[in-house]
Amino acid sequence: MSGPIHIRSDETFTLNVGPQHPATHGVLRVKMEMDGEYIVKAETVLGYIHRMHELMGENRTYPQVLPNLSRLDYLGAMGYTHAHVLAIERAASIEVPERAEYIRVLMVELNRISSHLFWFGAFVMDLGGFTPLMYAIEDREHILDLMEAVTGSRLTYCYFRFGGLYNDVDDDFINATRAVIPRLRKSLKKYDALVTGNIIFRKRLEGIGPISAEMCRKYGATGPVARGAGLDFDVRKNEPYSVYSEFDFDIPVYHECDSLARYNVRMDEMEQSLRIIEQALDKLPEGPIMPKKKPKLIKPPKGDYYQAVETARGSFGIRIVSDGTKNAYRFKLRSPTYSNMSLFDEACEGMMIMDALAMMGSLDLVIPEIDR
Amino acid sequence: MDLTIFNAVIAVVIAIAFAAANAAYLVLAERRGAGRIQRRPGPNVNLFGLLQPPADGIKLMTKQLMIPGGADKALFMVAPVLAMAPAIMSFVTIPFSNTIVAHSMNVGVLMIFAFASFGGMAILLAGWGSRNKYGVMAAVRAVSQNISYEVPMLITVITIVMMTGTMNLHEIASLQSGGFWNWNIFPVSMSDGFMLQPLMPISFLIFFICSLAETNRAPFDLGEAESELVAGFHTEYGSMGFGLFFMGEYANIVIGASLITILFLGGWGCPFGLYPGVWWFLLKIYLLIFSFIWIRWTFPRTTIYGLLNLSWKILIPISLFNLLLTAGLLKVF
Amino acid sequence: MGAYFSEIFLGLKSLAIGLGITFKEFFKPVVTVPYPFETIKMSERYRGHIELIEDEDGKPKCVACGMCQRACPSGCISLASKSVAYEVEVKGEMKTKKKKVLTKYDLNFTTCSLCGQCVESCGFGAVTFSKEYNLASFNKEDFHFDLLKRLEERNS
Amino acid sequence: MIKDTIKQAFLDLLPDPEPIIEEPVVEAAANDTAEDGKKKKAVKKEEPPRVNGVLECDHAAHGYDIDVQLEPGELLAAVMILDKNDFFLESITGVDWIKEKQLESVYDFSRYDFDQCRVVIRTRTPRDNPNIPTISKIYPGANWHERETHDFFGIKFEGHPHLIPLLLPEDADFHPLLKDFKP
Repeated sequence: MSGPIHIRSDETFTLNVGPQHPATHGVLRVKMEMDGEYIVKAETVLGYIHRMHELMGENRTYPQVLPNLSRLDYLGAMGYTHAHVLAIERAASIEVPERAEYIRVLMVELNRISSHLFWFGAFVMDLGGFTPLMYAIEDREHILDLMEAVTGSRLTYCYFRFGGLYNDVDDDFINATRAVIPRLRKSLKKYDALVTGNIIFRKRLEGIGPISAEMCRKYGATGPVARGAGLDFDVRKNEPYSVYSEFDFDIPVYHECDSLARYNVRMDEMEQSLRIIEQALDKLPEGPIMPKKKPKLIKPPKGDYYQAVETARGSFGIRIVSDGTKNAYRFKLRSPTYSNMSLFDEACEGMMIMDALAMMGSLDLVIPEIDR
Repeated sequence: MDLTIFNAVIAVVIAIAFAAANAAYLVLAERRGAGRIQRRPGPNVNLFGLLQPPADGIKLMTKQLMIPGGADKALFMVAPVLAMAPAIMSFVTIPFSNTIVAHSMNVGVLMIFAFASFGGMAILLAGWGSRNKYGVMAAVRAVSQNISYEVPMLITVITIVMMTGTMNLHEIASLQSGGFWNWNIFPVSMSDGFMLQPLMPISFLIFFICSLAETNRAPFDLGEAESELVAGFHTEYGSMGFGLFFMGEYANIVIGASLITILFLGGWGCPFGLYPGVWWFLLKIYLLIFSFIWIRWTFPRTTIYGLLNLSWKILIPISLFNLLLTAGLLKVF
Repeated sequence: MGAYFSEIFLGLKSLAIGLGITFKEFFKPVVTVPYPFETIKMSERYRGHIELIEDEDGKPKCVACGMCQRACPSGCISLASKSVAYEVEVKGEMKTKKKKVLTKYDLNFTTCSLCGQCVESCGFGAVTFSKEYNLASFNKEDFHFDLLKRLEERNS
Repeated sequence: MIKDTIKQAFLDLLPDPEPIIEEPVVEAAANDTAEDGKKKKAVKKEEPPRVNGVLECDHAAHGYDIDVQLEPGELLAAVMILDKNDFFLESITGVDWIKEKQLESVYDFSRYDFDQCRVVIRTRTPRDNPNIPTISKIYPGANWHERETHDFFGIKFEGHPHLIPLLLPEDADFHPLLKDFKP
């Protein structure tokens, strides 16, 4: 480690992006083989925040695993817990009261907006604009306040229970949510003018980071990444669960396959989530939030159960192999960003580092969710 | 005014003091401004945060200076000085008012640009000397950026020099005295005879963009691009090495704002010809600095090729056209 | 050529719009709370660490059944109890009965995931969430809460 | 319906005629478990290990439509059928059946389509020498999933280009999801 650096013109060098790097939003490491500013080859190294949730799922009883699901994705925790409760309800055939279903959808969509808002801010920060992050966080704060008032927690909600919910919502919450919706709509317009229309922003994303539909299929990418590649795929529509089939909403699909398309998908999704929330508030039925008869100890019958939900990041799946006891025999978490991230190595080849990092931002990575 | 040793020392000391004070309190202004834009107060503890800069300064000065293993020690040490010193030297020739000027030189504009090109040099040495891949990449970026933005900047200055017929900053500013209609930014310039140059606002815009780029300010802060290159050329710098880079950056901002004021906005002249003096000059440069801050906290960063495209495909052709037009108009009038 | 100039023009326009937005925000009031000088009230359902609830006599309501201990996913609750004989009047005559009295209720907050399963599993309403959130220390031992002691301190 | 096409393709692929005869019985059992698990469990004592074959499952009860169990040797052919029919790879995982001394590798496939069809392919391999051919040549996305499964279960994917630990530390020689794993 002494003496001057010699770089020949045909020589590549290895750039170690991460595990501590501002662009990776967590402990992700990408070993990049660089030719100047261009990436020749990239290899993603995972596992820096691996906590073996799957083994914990096998060691703990089903209700005890509930808090773990929130720790997978700290931004969109609600959706992950939703998958777990749905899987157990499917396996143990637990009926869910209608009111609970509606509140679940309401909460998941609120959480989806808050997750997308944070992603939006972090993404623009990846591109060097710091201010939108603060605006997004401010808007997100209103959603978090709403959710805290109901669930008692701001990030790791642990709000859903097998068969229902932990707490009921009250009129204050409903009124406050109704008040937040126009506010968010106004903010979305502001973001549109401040960021989406901005020439620098567009120049950085248009045509950059192509991820084709075929590539999505080969790598199993889902969520906004797939929808930005022109694939009309959303688990909420394709494989309706909970009460999603009763809502009227659209799935935004963009065919440009570039980073801007993925950005646009998420921005439009927030608008659609607001629509779902409005409908859920209107339709919210009265009734109990927990089923009348619920097994005291949850022991799903022997078998293999799979449940997919659409979280903010894509299709999240839980596979539960039950052997009839109170612990799962096998507890598999299929995390969407894991598949979305796996295509990064191939997609970023030949790109410039700043474009590659912009593309990485557009994948919406939450590292604890990749590593599980 | 003769430049005696004594005068020179006094001038340099005042310049250093001015640059350091400016750097310290511009950081505060920047943080407060950014805070207000982002709906938060910014540093506001103890006298509206006025004690924050001294605290930062003391912290930076008392920290240990770390030299990374394998770094080129000499280059590593000399780079921050090289970033700071030329910026301070440039203050010598800047006229703050009709009387407050350390040394009015006939080639003032040239001198400032000569010193400004040291900035790129400092970044190159810092990035290269710290033996850090991010640093080297940032250094290469910053140099290509500095070179490509000096060209349109100088062409724009040549336009001004052609119109005013002098390279002395003091004279350029004096020629614009009287009122805002005399300023070079406006198409009609009347101080030395009638002259219509319709593209002057565009010149101003080009010069403004170039000075943003030359001072490595966002959206052109590719040299430090914190989301890609960690901290770019000063990744490995801590303590006063970093402090000097910081001061150099803000001193450069002050110089950039001063140049814009002198070349385009009438220097120390009042927009309505009332009470010309240093206060108008300071008002103008701080308004410009505020707009720098405002721009920084509004836009995302450009890419390196977007930056070069902007320079070579847009700014240089337009400024060349502007130069030709000015030359032609000078022949006509 | 037209596209070249229109792009420059539209680009500048978009930049101006952006500047306009941030300029407007500049004059809006700040939305943050200067935290250590000013704090916000926690919502009613805020899930802090757990706290024992006392009955009318100031004794913990807890009957040391251990449901919370079993429900806890992280195993951060440990409690101990002893049997105490007490006399009670049943149909005019004094009888000696035994009951469990809580002697120790420790919460290891370092592993607690604040999920609230303990509160939910409690059939006696003896545990609740505290609203405390200013929890910071250099010392790991500070987070081994002796809830029984905290209850006594609260009462005294 | 894509479901029928796929089912037919799998039935053609699997040479053994036996599973077709077996199918209705096992399917009925699967349906019953879903409807009323507890009663059924009391009746059933010890379920024999499943025979290879194609099962059509109730989506509402299990979350997937077609459940295929096959020999590791038939895996590539089966995956190619799915590849031709525009399936995408959802996940790969393993299950440790320690009593039967077998490791099961489970592949989930689904489609970007409103004609919903989730296909599960299972293949079993002996526990002491777990070898399964890699499908990362067909689905490059399987690369990470297979590495993860190798991390957790120690299943060796033959022909995998880069079978080193992904989520576990580089030098990990343990497989935490095996049922006999002691930390």
